[in-house]
Amino acid sequence: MSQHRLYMGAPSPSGHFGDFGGRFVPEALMPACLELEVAFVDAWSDPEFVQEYRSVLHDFGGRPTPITYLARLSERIGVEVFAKREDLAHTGSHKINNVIGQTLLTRRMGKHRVIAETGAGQHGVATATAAARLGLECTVYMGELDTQRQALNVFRMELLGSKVVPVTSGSRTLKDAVNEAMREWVTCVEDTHYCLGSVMGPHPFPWMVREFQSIIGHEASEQLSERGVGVPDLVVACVGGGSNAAGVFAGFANTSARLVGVEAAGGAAVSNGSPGVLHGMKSMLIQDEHGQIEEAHSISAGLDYPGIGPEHSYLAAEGRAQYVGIGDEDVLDALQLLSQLEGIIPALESAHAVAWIVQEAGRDIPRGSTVLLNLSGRGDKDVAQVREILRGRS
Amino acid sequence: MSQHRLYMGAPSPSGHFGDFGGRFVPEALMPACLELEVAFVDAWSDPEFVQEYRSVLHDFGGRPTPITYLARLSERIGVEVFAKREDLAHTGSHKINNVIGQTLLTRRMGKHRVIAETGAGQHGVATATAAARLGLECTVYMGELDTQRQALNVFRMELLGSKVVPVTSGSRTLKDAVNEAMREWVTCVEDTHYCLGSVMGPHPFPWMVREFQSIIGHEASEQLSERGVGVPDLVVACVGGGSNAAGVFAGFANTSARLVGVEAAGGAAVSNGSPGVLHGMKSMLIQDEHGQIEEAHSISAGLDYPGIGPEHSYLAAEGRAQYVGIGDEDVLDALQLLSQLEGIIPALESAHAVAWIVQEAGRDIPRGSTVLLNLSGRGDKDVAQVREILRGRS
Amino acid sequence: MKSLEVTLRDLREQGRKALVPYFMAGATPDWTRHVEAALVGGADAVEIGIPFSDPMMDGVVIQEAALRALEAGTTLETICAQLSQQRFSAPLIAMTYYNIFLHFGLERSAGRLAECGVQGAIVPDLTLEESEEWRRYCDLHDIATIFLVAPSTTPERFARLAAATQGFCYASARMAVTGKAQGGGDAARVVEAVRATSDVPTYVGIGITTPDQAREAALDSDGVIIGSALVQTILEGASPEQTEQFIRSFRRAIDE
Amino acid sequence: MKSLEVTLRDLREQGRKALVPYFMAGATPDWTRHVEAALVGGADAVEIGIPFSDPMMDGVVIQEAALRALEAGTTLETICAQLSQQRFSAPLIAMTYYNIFLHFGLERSAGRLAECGVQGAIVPDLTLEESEEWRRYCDLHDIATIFLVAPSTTPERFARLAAATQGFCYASARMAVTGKAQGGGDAARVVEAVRATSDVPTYVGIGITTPDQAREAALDSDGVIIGSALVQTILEGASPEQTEQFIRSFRRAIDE
Ligand SMILES: Cc1ncc(COP(=O)(O)O)c(C=O)c1O
Ligand SMILES: Cc1ncc(COP(=O)(O)O)c(C=O)c1O
Repeated sequence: MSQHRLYMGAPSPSGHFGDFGGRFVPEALMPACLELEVAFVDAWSDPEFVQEYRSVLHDFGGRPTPITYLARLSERIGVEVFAKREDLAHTGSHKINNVIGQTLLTRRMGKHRVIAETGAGQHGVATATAAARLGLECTVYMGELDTQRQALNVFRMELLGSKVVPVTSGSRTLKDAVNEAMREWVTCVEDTHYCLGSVMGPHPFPWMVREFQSIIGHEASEQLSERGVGVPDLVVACVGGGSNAAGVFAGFANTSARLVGVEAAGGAAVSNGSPGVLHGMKSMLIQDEHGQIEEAHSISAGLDYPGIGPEHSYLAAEGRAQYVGIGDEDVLDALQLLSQLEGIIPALESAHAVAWIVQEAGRDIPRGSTVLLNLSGRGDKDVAQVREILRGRS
Repeated sequence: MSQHRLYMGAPSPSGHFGDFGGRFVPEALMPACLELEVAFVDAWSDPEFVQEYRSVLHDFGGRPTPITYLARLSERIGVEVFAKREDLAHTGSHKINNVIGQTLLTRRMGKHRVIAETGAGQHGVATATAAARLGLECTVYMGELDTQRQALNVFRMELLGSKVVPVTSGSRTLKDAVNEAMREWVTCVEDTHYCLGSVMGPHPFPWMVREFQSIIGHEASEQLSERGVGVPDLVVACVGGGSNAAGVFAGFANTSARLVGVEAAGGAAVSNGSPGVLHGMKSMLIQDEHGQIEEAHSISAGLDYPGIGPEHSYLAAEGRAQYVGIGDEDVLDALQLLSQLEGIIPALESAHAVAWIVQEAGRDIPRGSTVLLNLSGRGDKDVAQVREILRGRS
Repeated sequence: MKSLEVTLRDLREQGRKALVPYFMAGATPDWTRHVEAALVGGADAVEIGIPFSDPMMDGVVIQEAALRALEAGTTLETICAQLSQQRFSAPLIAMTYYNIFLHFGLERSAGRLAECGVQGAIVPDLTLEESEEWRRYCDLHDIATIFLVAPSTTPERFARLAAATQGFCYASARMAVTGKAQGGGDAARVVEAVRATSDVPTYVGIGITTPDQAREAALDSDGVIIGSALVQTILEGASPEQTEQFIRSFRRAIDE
Repeated sequence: MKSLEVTLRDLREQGRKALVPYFMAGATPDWTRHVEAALVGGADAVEIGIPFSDPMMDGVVIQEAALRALEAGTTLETICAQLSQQRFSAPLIAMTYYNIFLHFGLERSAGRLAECGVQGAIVPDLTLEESEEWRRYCDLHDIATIFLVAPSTTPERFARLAAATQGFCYASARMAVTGKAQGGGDAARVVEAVRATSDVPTYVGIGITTPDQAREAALDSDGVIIGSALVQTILEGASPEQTEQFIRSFRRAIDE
């Protein structure tokens, strides 16, 4: 594949990736976004900050995460699959990479408090974790429905010293938790940083979160080289907001690797959505004919988001990355398959990527290809839910 | 501290550590124990095997696990605490080190099946995981009471392709699961390896499991050196059967470091027990005046064991290591403290070690000492239980 | 200069403080009657909220109103259709989130709004930086694009926003989303900051709940915007007559 | 040579196959009457199980019997006290796990057992390698230490175990813990392996459930041990008379 354009560099000064991105926030938040942009640019070019970010992720976060060759799965499907093991990072997913970056930045900006939104609780737990470590105050907004469905994660955050606020507006899920966190941010932006959980929101969040997550792709690229695998034929990751995908893609955006983002079929913003503005960004969204945002539906709470990060919308528009949807049934099968063949119970989110690889091996993925699978998280959080579903069947 | 004796080498040819250890098994199992000993000695001196063991733990198990300096805890208690992060190992605890070793050995011995006992399910899940990876059949024996208390772990093992057999004899907990696994092993020893979960049982298990776990201590020793900390003043680990403690102690047994094993007060085999024979070994046991084994009682299922590995009994008798007991209340406090100060929710087992350090800082542990804490596992498995307990109070 | 601004500047020159109530279109079936009642009661212009599923700048009251409107099938088109059926005696200002216009088509939105008598638009999530295209179409259809400033706005932004806003400058009294609140917030300081750089009429909004608050806000500014406090009475079942009374009580307060 | 072995070799010389039933001491209050009844029914020696909390070599039946005995307060001492109150017409053999003796004291255990007429001891979890001290005390008190061999035993171990065992060699018929089973298992092969290296009497046990199985096992060996099948009838409420009948049915089968 010949390429003339370089991908996944900085967005335009106004935070655009092609037609997408930008800043669509109340004026009250603009100064904070601008301050954050300046602070991030400054920190990210400060070797001391970068070094601290790296060493916290190393000493505390468990990085580098390994690459595991999935021998039995590969044999079964005729494609060589290597898994980047974000499930082994502290708190059980890639979310820690981002929150370590943002909490360090919070301290650097002289703020002593963070707020965050969370769906199932992964990003909330990660934020609460990073905040505890630095002694920052932390409040997490979580849809009321989700606080009930994920009561244990609420307790985890509380154990970590955070306050969890149930959000009762709208659909009482992730989308509304973001709205509520934004609303709250307006009231406390002076001393509080909004620690957004994915490559979404207003500039500089999509870029900043991608940069903090790009450690996944850079590590993976180096690790695959060391193993003599070199550049894989495909890089596959699940996509909710798109942070783990952006993180791993960042290591391969300017190589010959095909990039594939796997969305939940019930929340496939790229495949089934249209351009729109939500949560501070312009991107592909699931919305009705009048521009009202629709609720996403997925077995995995982490993909239950009607949008996608703006850079993904751009990569899709450019044809540099491809986005596909996978349904709940295939996800359950993939979760079981990976567990039984490899001894890794993936998060339901990550199982979407597995499912697509299994489905397309020998079809869209030629036999013998090498595939880098970003295993974004572990399934421990999901086993109770999966158990109920599988029980309901038998 | 001057020392003349070398600790934590191989046991005597008959498997004794001083007065402890040995082999107390039905004759039907003796050939298997002998075969295992030969196989282990052979494998462990084969660089290829050792290399495979290491690389599986690296690529699949997430090793090396980091050392985290617990800055806020250290400041709070006036003692420098470094945590060895076994909670970041695959499946959430040090148990993976042992099962990777034993399953590789199983394959090398030409056996195609493993059985294991489990209490709360940690070792069971780890064994099921390692077995899945190698395509070994796996059956896990688990006290019926525990299968009810830890239904999710039962499901995890099943997801991983293992069979879980509820044990209805005796107290229907861990002790009985070991008995049952031993009984079952008698019937299938030909093609089945018994993958014991701690440094207990008949020779060569205590030695072999310690060797497979000693990677913890060797890594930690090297990591502390690299950081310029050198040999810590104390090495502290919780003790159920004693495998994580043995693993970390192994890196420091012949240094000046004080070694402290923290037992659950309700199952403190060294402090409250007496020598006896159980589960194939001679060691310190909790037993009544007639030699009937008593049930241990602890908030943490993983320490709910009435015995301790024989090498620990020996180290205690020699005065090389010290064993202390910590009660449930202090454990709960320590779990909350570490969560809030450091963003690490420890396993209830590991929280015993934290609790002892917090309790003795400035007392038995002089101010300013450096302490290596072996954080044997993560607390995710325990949050539901802790939540119930804390709720019951408020 | 847009028609709206001409009207509002006239108002100021007449020494009249502007009273601008907010209504969520479609929240009740008789919403247009409430608009009329407000005009009878003394409103100088009216904000017409177009419901959006994710109103990031709104508190619970307006969220609830939007939800009811959406459940009743309200869309930009149904609103425009209703507005077209009558002429109002004061300027209408549309208020909604950017996605609504983007989805309807920016040019088409501006045109359709103008057709039914709307003279201004407030899009709280459309930043100055992202607004160029929208403003172009608004210009074509004589729709004033009204920007907000907030207590957190920096001096440099105050200048740019005050220069860009048309009709009036919307001064947020406090760091908060729409909703009921107490006291005057930072209104005086925010208005002063605008005035330091521009002579555009400057109205205070966000959290003005009582006539007393309105009186105080009007002292320092050119007008006040009443949102949640009014919408709440309507959600609670107020009749158009009660709305008229409500507005009248604010009118009296600011005219004192 | 220990008294027990003298007796059992005599038996063999008389051409009589030994019948050795197992009882869990204390499992029922009248357990000694069952022992007597078995002797009347034709038993040549009796194994007296001493309950242990963690009977690793026992299946569900004997586990249950041990549990009942322990719940009734049975200890090594209560058993010895009861045994001391009478003399039995055939040798008694204690069977339990090593921890019981270790805890009571090895020397004291051997002495106490001998005092109440016990002539042998089977300790299934005491391997030959670990048995030296125990054997020393047994020697002092004329207690035969009986070892088991199993289908998995290697030729080299067969030789050593057969040489070390006293009284008889306990040949496990199958790879299993105590319990009921079907068929003859590997008994013939195991007995042959012992005989290839020693002329010690060799009895077959583990899983002998029916008189037919006993007959078959006795054909190849010098005697049979009946455990779980018998214990189960007692747990189910069998009277001493029924135990006598039970033993008699096995006696008849092996005497055929
Ligand atoms: C394990 C895991 N993977 C993926 C996601 C989706 O987020 P993103 O697309 O930002 O990686 C989540 C979100 O919670 C998650 O927990
Ligand atoms: C996290 C953790 N720590 C410690 C233990 C105790 O085992 P050991 O003493 O063998 O390390 C367990 C056992 O399940 C465990 O899960």
